[in-house]
Amino acid sequence: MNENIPLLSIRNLSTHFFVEEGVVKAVEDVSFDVAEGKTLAVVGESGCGKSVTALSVMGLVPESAGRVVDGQILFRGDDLLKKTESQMRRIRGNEIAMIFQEPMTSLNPVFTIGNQIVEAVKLHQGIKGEHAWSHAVEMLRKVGIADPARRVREYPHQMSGGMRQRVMIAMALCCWPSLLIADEPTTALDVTIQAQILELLRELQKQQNMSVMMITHDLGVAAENADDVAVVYASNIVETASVAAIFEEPLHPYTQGLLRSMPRLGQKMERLESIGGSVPNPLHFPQGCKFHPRCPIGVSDQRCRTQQPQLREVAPGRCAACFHAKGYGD
Amino acid sequence: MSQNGKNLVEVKDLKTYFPVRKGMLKRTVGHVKAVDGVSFKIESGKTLGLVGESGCGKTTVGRSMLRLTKATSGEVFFQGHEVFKESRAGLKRLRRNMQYIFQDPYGSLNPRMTVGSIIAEPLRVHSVGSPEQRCENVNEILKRVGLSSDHARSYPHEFSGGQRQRIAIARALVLEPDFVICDEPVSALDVSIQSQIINLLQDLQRDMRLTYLFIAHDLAVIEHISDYVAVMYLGRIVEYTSAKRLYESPLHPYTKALISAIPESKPIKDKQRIVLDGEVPSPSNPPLGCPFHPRCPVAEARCRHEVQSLADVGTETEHLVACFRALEGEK
Amino acid sequence: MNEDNINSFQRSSLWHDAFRRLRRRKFAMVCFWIVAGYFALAVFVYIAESIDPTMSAINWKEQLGQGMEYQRPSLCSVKTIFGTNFLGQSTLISTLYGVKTALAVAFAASVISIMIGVPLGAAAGYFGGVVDDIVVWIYSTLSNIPWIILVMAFAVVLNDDKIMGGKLSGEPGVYLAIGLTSWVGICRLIRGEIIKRKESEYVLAAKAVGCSNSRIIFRHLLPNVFHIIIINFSLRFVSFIHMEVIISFLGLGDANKPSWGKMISAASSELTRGIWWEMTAATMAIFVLSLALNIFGDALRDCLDPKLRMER
Amino acid sequence: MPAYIIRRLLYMIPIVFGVLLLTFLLFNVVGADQAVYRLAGNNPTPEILDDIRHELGYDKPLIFSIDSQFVTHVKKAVTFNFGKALDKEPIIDKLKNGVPYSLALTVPMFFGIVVTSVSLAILAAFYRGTWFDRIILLICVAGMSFPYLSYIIFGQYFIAYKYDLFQIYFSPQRSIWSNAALPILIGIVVGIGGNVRFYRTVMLDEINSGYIRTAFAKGLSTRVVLFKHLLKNAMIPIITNTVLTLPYLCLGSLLLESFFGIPGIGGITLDAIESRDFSVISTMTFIFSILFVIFNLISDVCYAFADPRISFD
Amino acid sequence: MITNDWHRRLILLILILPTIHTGCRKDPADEKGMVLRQALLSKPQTLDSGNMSDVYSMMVGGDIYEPLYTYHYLKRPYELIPLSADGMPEVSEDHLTYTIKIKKGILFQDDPCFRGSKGREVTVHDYIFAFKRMANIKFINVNWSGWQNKIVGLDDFHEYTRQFKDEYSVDYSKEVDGLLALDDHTIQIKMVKPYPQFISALADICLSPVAQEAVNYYKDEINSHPVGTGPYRLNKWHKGSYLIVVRNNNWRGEKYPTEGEPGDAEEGLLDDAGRELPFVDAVYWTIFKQQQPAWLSFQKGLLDSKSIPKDNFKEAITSETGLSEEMRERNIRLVKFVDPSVFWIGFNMKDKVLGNNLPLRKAISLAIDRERFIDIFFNGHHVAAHGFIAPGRDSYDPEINKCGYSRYDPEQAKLLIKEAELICGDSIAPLKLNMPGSGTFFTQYGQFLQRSFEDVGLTLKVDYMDLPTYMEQTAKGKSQLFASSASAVSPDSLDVLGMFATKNFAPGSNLFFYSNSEFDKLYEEGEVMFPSDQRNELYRKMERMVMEDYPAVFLNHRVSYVLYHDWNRNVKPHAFSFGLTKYRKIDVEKRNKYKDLLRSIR
Repeated sequence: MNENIPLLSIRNLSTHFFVEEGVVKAVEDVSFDVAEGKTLAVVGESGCGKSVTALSVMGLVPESAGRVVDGQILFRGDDLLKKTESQMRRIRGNEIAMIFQEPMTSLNPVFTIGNQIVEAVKLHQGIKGEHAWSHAVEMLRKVGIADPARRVREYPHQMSGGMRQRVMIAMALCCWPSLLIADEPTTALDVTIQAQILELLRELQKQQNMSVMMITHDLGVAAENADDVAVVYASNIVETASVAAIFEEPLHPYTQGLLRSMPRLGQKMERLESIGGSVPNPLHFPQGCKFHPRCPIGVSDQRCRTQQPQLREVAPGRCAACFHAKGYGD
Repeated sequence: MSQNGKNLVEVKDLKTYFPVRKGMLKRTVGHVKAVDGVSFKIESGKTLGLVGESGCGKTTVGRSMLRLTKATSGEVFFQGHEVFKESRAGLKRLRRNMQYIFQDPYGSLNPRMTVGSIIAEPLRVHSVGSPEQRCENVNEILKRVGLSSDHARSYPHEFSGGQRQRIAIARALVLEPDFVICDEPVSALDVSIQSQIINLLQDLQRDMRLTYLFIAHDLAVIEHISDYVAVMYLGRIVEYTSAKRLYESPLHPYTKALISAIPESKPIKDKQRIVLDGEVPSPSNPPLGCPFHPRCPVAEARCRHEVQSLADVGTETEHLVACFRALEGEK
Repeated sequence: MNEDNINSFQRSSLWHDAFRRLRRRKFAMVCFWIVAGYFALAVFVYIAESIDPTMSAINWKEQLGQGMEYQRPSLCSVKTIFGTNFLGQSTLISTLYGVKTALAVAFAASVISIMIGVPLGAAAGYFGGVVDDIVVWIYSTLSNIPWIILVMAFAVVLNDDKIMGGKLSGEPGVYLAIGLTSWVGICRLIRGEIIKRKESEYVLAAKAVGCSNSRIIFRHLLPNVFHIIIINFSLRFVSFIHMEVIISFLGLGDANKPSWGKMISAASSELTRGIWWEMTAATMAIFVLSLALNIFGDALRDCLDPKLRMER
Repeated sequence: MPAYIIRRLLYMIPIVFGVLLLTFLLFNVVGADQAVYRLAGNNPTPEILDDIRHELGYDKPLIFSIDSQFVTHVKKAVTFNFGKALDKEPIIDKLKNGVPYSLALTVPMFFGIVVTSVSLAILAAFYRGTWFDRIILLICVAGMSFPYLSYIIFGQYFIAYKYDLFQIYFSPQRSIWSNAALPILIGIVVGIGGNVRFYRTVMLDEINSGYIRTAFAKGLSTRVVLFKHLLKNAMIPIITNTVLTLPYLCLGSLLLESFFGIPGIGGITLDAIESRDFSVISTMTFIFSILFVIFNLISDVCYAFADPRISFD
Repeated sequence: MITNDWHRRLILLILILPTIHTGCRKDPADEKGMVLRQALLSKPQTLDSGNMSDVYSMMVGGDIYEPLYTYHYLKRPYELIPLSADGMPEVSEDHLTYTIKIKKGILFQDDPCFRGSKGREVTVHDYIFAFKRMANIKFINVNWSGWQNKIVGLDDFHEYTRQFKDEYSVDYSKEVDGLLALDDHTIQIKMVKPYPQFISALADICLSPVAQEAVNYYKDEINSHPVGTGPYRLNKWHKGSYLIVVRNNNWRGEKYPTEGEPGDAEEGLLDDAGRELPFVDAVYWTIFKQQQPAWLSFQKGLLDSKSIPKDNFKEAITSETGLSEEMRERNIRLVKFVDPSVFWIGFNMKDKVLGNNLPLRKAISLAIDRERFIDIFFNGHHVAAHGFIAPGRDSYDPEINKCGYSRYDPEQAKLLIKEAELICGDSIAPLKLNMPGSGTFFTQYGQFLQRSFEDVGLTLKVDYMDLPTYMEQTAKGKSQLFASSASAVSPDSLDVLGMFATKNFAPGSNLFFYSNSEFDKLYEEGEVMFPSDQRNELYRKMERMVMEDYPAVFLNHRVSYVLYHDWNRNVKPHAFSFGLTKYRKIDVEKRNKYKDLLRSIR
């Protein structure tokens, strides 16, 4: 494997949804890389298009409503968008696995968890019968489920939320994927459970040497788990950088605002800083820089109001999409 | 707890159980002890933060206090009135001064009513003022929460989550109450909006001399807004102290774990964190002894069958904890 | 701005949204106008009949004996556009009268079933306990009896002069029978919806504000299930029309009023002789109306509440 | 499980009681005297009428007595000894004779409706948004809108008489299947419209759910996802809906049996309604409601097989 | 998502599914053996001879049971002949004692209720049992009302049965004085008073011999297990659907009549004279609840004959020529016969408006155009009624039209209404008519009447109700006007005259509550008179007497029609008699060719 080629490379991806009221540009001109063995955190607020990006990679954008209109998704150099359905099926769950936010609804309630894991094992690994089941038990043990031989015969509703997310992880990892897409894996969980799951993910990533694309809205989660961070605002990537850099010196005003508005433990202040206004409706994005109405600089800058800044490398290893970012030029 | 007479609200040994029915005749075979003996006081003008994981009973405490959920036993005093013993009319009177802000800004606003009539509803129910006056009140409170009076004609679904929460706050405050229970008012909001609402709540508290019971699962938010914090676990308060002290020197192992579990907002490698094993037990079948003992990293033999009630560790600031080891360690 | 102003804005904008979406569906709007046309016809027949039962141009009785033979459909005169039956009565006019009968019965029955079902369902759902038990008992009892038998039984009983002094025979009997037996569906639906919503935060918010139970039911809960009632009404309407046809076919309806069921009953054996137009006219009248209602009702459902599943 | 069934059976008691009370009020109180006139023959004297009233127990108190008419009514139902019809045949015999024919008509109809409509619904849900889906939907809505009676009358006239494809009327020489083919077909055609529409909605609800996404994310093929993951989850609404199909079957058996001369209990019921034989109507109502209750019970038990989340506690 | 071929297979399956059934068709018309296929338009209520009263039961029961007497199949006017009796009865001077011999060697059909399942010989005790059973109070019997106070001691027996628990515990050994078995084959019946209609009453199926063994064996199920002596026995009966009767091998045998009415020979009705009966081996009776399938089946040749119900009169018959072209093409034959009956609009004489207002009643009669009514509804084939004794009855009065107000004269009706209003003191309130049905015929009939009433300035409200409700209301005297009809069961007219006797007030047959003491006196007289010109005169006098008072408007007498396929031989309808199947014959070959005929027409 060529070291220079990232495992997953997304180039100018655009995914649109066509609804009665118009076109929802859920993902617009998004590019980023996920390096081999590394974790990329895609951070953004709800509705900014981070989950749709993940679904686009998997080829699971609901056909009836939306489709990828432009761009490339290069996985080990091959464009996933050009693959046939059956080729994609061989990749899904095998090379690229995914876990979802709601472990409650993401597991099929009417099959035992064993059944659901074995299904994927049989499909991709060609392991049959008893072996597949023992593999499933092994996976469950690996994700820290006590008494897996018994649990494998249970149904999802017999488990707690944390357990279910562990099962989801076991299911995703049972075929040794090289890329794991984790779509808000801990949002629905309590902090103590979240800590457990994140710990588990870190451990397994190390063990299996896989890449992780972690989608989250929680900067804290990103800070603790990611190597690189991509910040998404209103369907666009506004900033990418290594995790250390982004927390050290955020370049985009949105990232800055986000970091500053978070109440921090042990640092009580009189007042929180906040970003004014609210997230724009994806049907009616503002002209120019989409952040400009909420931006302390952009709101009065003519260029921000009319022109959309492109994501551009501003320093080695980091990009930003803001005219006023340090090193953006112009 | 401080014994001065400024306590606006006092909760004594509140218990709220939900029956579990099973079997042929749907007999009650047990109880989900959602709230199992909770006591606290809130001084006038202060904020008590109530923090805990989902299912620990913090919301039930809030709802029981307002009699939105029927409590099994206990007493709640509000401005000297015993809430649970009030008549229907008395309760209605009390409710003028006790308001509730709900978690879900999408679910708590009636989608079929205009914002104006949603906010005017409390005024109308309590027959405050003439229609014109009410209208003025509505406009005024709208401005106060950062909306314009034009918004009164719109419907909730035209607003974003943050704006809706502002409407909900306006509804709670239009009667100018003394006490507001904020039930996770920001947890359903986007990160960039949360701080707006928190700031708003703080401003209003200052301007209108409000007393808050602030319920949340996010310790950082709680720390920011509260004067005192009570940590709940499985229907009980396990630790109670001032916000400052709680973060500086948490005593209960659960509190420690909770604080440690919060992701840092800075990438710190190799942070030593306490990761708790297992999950919160079911409140219908809580473990014997200290409810936290199955997950407690420092549990001893006695924790398995004895329970330490909430006791003051005897420091300068009031600091109560329900743990043998913590108490002994401090003394 | 005063409170009246606020009140005047209480027509939900959800409705406006729904109607805007509805208006965009051309096919549904065509269906809406068809249904509206039927209603207009029914009203026209009603007015024409009540102004002057003898002189009105479409008096049904007046037809009798003007011709004594079948007349095939022809364009010679308005009366024979759809042909005539063997007494020379115009099929067109019988069909028009059938519109009135069917719509009157279906409408009255719908109103009755809603008047019974909605309050009972709301009370059962909201108060729970004994009230709920009793309401559930009543409707499970009713729903465990096949509606066709129940409707017939009610029609028979209401026609019986011992009970109602003969006052409810005929048309009131039919719509009472349908209404009294079919409130179960809407009651169950409303009960479920109320149970679902009574724990919702906006109801809790109303409680926290100090609203009384009746205020919560009428001001906060019912407006939120109103669209369900409307959807249910539109879908139920079709089945009531079909029920009316079957009831009058079986001779349990009001024999004094012409109806589609009676037309079908009269025309069924005439098919053998190639007298197809009476049967076809009645069938098509029912078909077009129910098709339009079905499509319109579906569109209404999609627009008002896309998530609502059909309740039959 | 047995405890659950017993509890459900106990739960039946108030409903059955309600049915009995209702049928009693509807039929015994109102309709009794007509029966007397029917039995008295052509030119009865008032004494004969009184004799008959006495013999039939219509002179007893209505409800509030140990041997009141209501008690007799309940006793009859509980012992399954329903007494005699106006034609003096024991009603239980009528039932025994009719049930096989009714079953021969309704059971294939039932399965026909369920199988056809579920398959069509899956197809429509799979092709959602395409012309195929729209045509299926349109046909279903059109099919629902066509009056039941016209289906029967046109069907009998064109299919059986004109084109000679099926039998016009029941004939004892032929097998019941040959006799019942056309009515079954009509019943299915009438029944599938609403069902397809309903199942399609159910399928669409499920097709957008999380576990379907998970299944696709695992790399499963569409067929496995639809027929394994989707169908088993859709079973619950399907089971619920089959209970709702029952009244349609009941109506179907009434009209179809009457038009095609199939000697089932539907035809008997319609006969009884026409001749105002209230004891038969009330028995049939009772039997039908017992069937409904049992069917509900069966469907509840089926839920448990379809959905492991449902426990019998 | 990729397409697979599984769904194509599914579509194919769905398309194939409905065609599976069509493969197995077999036409019963192809079968061998002579099978007659008849239609019944309603289900027979019972096949228990003792409780039979409806036409449909008797149509089937007539083939299974044999009463003592019956009518000659071909001869007109109707003539009573012995059936199971051996000759006509010996009647005593005072007309009170009848001695009847029965044929020897009549056997019941084989049935499990008999010892060895072999039908035993019929004795007079079986006839006596039939009488006693009818009188049994516990066996609620529709025919009892007609036999009250007729036979010596039978009413006592009726009272005697009151003490028993149920029908089957009644001890039949108690003797009835009026029913004496002189020996096993001779019975002596004593009447309370002369009963001229007795012999024709003995032709009623309800007095066929009944085997007590059968009653005790089948108990409640006797309805569906008829044990008779007739030419056929029940093979299978599915209630509400079909009946099959097959040849009874125990039947004593009989021959086809050798003489008939003039013209019968030309019609081919005497072709089989003297041949051994019965011809057909089995009869399939199919019960049709809806008209359409019955017609379709007849047209298709699946039924051999079919009567035309009043609802669908126009279907087969065009106005003047009789049979329609289409029917003739198919070799369908029509036979019409006078069926002594009368349709009327009755007045409730107890009603305040109508009761003492003769001009109003007359005016209503004048307001109705009978000819037009018959034209519209019966294509002019019925006969307008001027009185109530129908043509075809002994005492029919051809001159009755001269008396009364049966012509159509709206002008005079209006004058009479003015007169009526004087009596009333006010304008006439809207009148209410009870109609015994809500089918197409009834509604159109009702509309016709409404129209006629309107023309003379009266308002009529028609209440269409089901027959049982109608009967109850009328019997309780609750109706104001009511539409009704009566058919004869014998040529004697006493039954229709009885409708006006005070002692027959409803719930008896006098639904009009008509009361006239003079008429009552004559009726008492007539009741005991035997057929004679003198009696006919008396009857006619009574009829005119009633017509003076107008308790009813008589509209028309029915002429009945039967359609039959030309392969169905020996079809001659009969107004009173049942059990005619044994005379019928089928040309099986011709029937089998009908399909080809249909094809050629198409």
